[in-house]
Amino acid sequence: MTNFTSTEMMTVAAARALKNSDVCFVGIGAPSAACNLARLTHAPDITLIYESGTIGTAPDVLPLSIGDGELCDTAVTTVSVPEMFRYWLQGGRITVGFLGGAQLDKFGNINTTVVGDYDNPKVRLPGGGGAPEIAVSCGEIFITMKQSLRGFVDKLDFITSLGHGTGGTDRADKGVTTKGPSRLITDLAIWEPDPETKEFTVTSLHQGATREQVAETVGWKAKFAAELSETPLPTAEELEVLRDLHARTKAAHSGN
Amino acid sequence: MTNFTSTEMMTVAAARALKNSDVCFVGIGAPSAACNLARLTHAPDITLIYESGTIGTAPDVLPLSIGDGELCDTAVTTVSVPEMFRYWLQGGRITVGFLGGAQLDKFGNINTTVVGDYDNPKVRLPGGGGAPEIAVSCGEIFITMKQSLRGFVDKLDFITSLGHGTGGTDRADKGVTTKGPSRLITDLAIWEPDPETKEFTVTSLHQGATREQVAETVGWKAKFAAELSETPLPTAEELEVLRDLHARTKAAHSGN
Amino acid sequence: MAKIQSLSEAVAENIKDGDTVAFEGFTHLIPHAAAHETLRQGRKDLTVIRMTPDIIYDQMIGMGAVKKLVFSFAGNPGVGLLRRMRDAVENQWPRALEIEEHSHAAMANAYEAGAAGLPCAIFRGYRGAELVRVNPNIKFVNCPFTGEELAAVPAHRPDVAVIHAQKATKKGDVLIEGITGVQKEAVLSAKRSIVTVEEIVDDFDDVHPNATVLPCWTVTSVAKVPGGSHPSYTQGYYARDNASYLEWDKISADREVFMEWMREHVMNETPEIFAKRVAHLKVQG
Amino acid sequence: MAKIQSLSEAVAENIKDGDTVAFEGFTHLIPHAAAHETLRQGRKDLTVIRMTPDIIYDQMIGMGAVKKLVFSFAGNPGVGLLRRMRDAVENQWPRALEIEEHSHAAMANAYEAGAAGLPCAIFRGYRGAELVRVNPNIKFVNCPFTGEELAAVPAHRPDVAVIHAQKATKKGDVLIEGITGVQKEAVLSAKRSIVTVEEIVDDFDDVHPNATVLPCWTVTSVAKVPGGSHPSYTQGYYARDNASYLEWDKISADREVFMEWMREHVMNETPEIFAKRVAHLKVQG
Repeated sequence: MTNFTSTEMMTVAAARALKNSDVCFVGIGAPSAACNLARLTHAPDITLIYESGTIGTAPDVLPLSIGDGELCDTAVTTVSVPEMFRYWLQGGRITVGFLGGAQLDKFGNINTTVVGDYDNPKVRLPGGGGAPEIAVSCGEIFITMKQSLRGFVDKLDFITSLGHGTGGTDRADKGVTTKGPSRLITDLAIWEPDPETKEFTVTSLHQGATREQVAETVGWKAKFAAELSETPLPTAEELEVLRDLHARTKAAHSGN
Repeated sequence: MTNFTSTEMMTVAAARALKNSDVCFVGIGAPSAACNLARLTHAPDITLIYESGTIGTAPDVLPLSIGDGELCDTAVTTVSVPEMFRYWLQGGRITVGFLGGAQLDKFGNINTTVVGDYDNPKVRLPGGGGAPEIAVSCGEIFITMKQSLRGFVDKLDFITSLGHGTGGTDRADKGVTTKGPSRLITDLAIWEPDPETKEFTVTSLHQGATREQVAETVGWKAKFAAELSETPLPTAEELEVLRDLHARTKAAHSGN
Repeated sequence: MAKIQSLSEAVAENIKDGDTVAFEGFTHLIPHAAAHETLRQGRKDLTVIRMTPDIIYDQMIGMGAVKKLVFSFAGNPGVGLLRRMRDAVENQWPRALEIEEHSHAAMANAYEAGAAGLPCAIFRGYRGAELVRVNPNIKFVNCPFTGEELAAVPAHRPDVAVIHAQKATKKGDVLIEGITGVQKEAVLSAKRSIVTVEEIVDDFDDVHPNATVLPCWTVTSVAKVPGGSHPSYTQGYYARDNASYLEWDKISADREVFMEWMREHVMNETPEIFAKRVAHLKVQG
Repeated sequence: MAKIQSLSEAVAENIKDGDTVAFEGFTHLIPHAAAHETLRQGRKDLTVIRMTPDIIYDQMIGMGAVKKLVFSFAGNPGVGLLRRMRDAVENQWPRALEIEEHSHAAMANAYEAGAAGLPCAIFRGYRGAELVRVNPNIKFVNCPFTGEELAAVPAHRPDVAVIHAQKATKKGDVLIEGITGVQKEAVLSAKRSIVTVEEIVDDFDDVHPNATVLPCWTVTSVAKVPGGSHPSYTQGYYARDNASYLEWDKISADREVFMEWMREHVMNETPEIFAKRVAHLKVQG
């Protein structure tokens, strides 16, 4: 087994959670790498959708933005942005949406809007973009984020997008019928919501990660499943495909 | 001056009412002939829109249906039908809409739904199609119909589309801000709404038509303007272009 | 993922008695072959939705397959009234027909809302129009910002949408070109869908990036039926058979003539006949 | 009917101090040249609308031209935050900036409603999202059929929409291909519009019938500015200049560096420079 980074482990674990029949709403960064890794390995027919309007894309390199030309060149079709949000996202056609953000709480609620007070922010973040409706319209949500006390907080400064709300049945009580965050994939572990409380619970540790590390890098008291798995290591093929993808991407984007 | 039919006079009079800058929502039959005659004579840049989604069409022959292939072949662009009704009609981009129907009243309200009672009709007509919203969304409405006691009635069996309602300010009172029927062009005369009462008033008689003929072929007491014009005769050019258009149309459609 | 199968299989698997079905097409691309197959398979008690019911719904109504019609303009395009539909509405022959009547704008918006996953469509419509009195599925809401009153109708959510298109790929992606009508919205608003196509090709690599394409995973069933929209037309393949529309006015005028014509040209035929019907109408490529 | 004129004339005639302007583009086709011309002409107190404000709004905000920003995602795509916008929001430099913040779905629906002539857009949105608390332009209505609560936002109706596109005809019809974003809706929702294009051609006879075309009578002004979207890209003409996006992160980090860069590359330049900027990024035809 070769060496690998925690980011690679996170990407591989996210990729494995995707099925060949999934229709994914892809964001830039880790989700894009995970979705394309899935497509290039076990899920060749997976449908990747970027919110710029490109449906069924198969880029040879990872896009730098959600509207890169290659996404359109390789798409089955490219639709307008109003149509994307109306017919495709709101229409309930997306099985998996990816989210991440500056702050995450234990119920999978996310903040990408401000650090501090909304009207007098310490840091003005980019804002929600597609997230508020991705969070409620996709069949389920995968969250990929690296663990840190700054990012994994007890209380969000601002709720940009809904996860499981205050937990329990709160999400359903708000009239939301989709599953919400069903998986949190970090650089250390895989978390899944407790069936009752909906609080994220560690179900699998990545190689080398300890309970202590996991607990020390979140701003709440981390819960662990009774039976804790060890995340299967990245295979040689997964690593090779992922690294080739990143190498092609780097070559293409520095080529200009 | 050559001879001409009353239908030709009606078509020519309707064509003349159109300006080069108009954007017309065209129906099949007389309106289609009038709009294309205008385009082939004094209004070469007029924009013709058919509700099938074809924008800026310039058919060489008159279409048999509002969705003939030639409308698409010669259009600036062809959009979906939801877009047609949302962005183009409701969006307020149409300056002139044409309507006609089985029954018309003196305020320009039209019935194309049923003769008799709605639930037990004597004659089930095709229904409104685009008319209910054409009637209120276009800048103004031109109505072309041949006069007859059966068609020009004192009271409609059913109000498919709004004209000036019960007259006066009724149309505006219903929250409609467009002008409504501004011209009724028949085989005998041109009628325009009275500025106050909005009742159609004869403003111009076609050659050979008498006040008596006009009055006898409508089911209400016809009003005439104080100063009654005589509709200018079709010019030789207008008749030639119109007849060529009909000849080309006949040849094309019997060609199969 | 779309199944590529025979029209007979597609109809058998997807259309059930009592279903709500939208056979859509706006003058162009009307799915005649699929409607005929549905009649041959004896489907009944259907609720049929269409903006512009024309010959195929006249045929389905005349054969007694339809319980309810949801529509906005029922005519034989360029010719006149629908005589079988009139007979059903005016004389309950061969059975009574429920109708739910809208305007085109309402129907187009209802498909759009269905495709968009909304429960209703909101638009500026029906002002001063009497359909409001006879159709309880027309309501009004107020804009929460301006107070303006806007019309609302329920979204269309048919069990099955049936359309005809130019091409599909071997995977089942579908391409619609020219006058596209409400067909994309009909398929996206429906639980299941059947698409008949003129031909099946390897890929759409040469197609415009913004062309109207339904990805294979949005379509249930694809069946190759060349000529399948006759006497309607398919842009790029064959022209409209105007004579057939004129002829329909005569055929549909009489119950006996109608029944005999249906037996001969529909009930005892197969989808293969459609290719022959368009042979003389082919468009020069 | 569209006027074909210079960019300088187009901006002078159409954009006034205090106007609400939407410079749209979704990664692709961002109208950089038109934004720079607007700054050169000294427009101020603008309300600017855009789903994805990026470098051009960072520049306009940093130069003090913007009073209010209506947006859903403010970032340097693929790079990071917008530093001039942050400076305005966090430190009121060079002036305070009002913000009206939405989600992408709300913004897209608001443009769609504006194009459709509606006062508001209705969609399934904002559930459990805190923007509802801070943005009074988010309200809720109930579906009159199901009772479901749906979000509502006012339609966008900008004074001016500004976009970049591939081509116009001599009459002023405009063709947009590839990732078309919300540009068609922005133009149709606006009172006036400016479109910069790569080239002006005789006609669109070879264009797909369902391509995204804005007829000349829906556009106020067309100006030919080759390279006018740099460092964004124009599909079929030139690629995205990724290095410029990375460079912006450094330029915008410091007020002095920013001001000096703007003087040299924007205020003292002309639209002709854009053709040179894309020379090394040309796509092989």
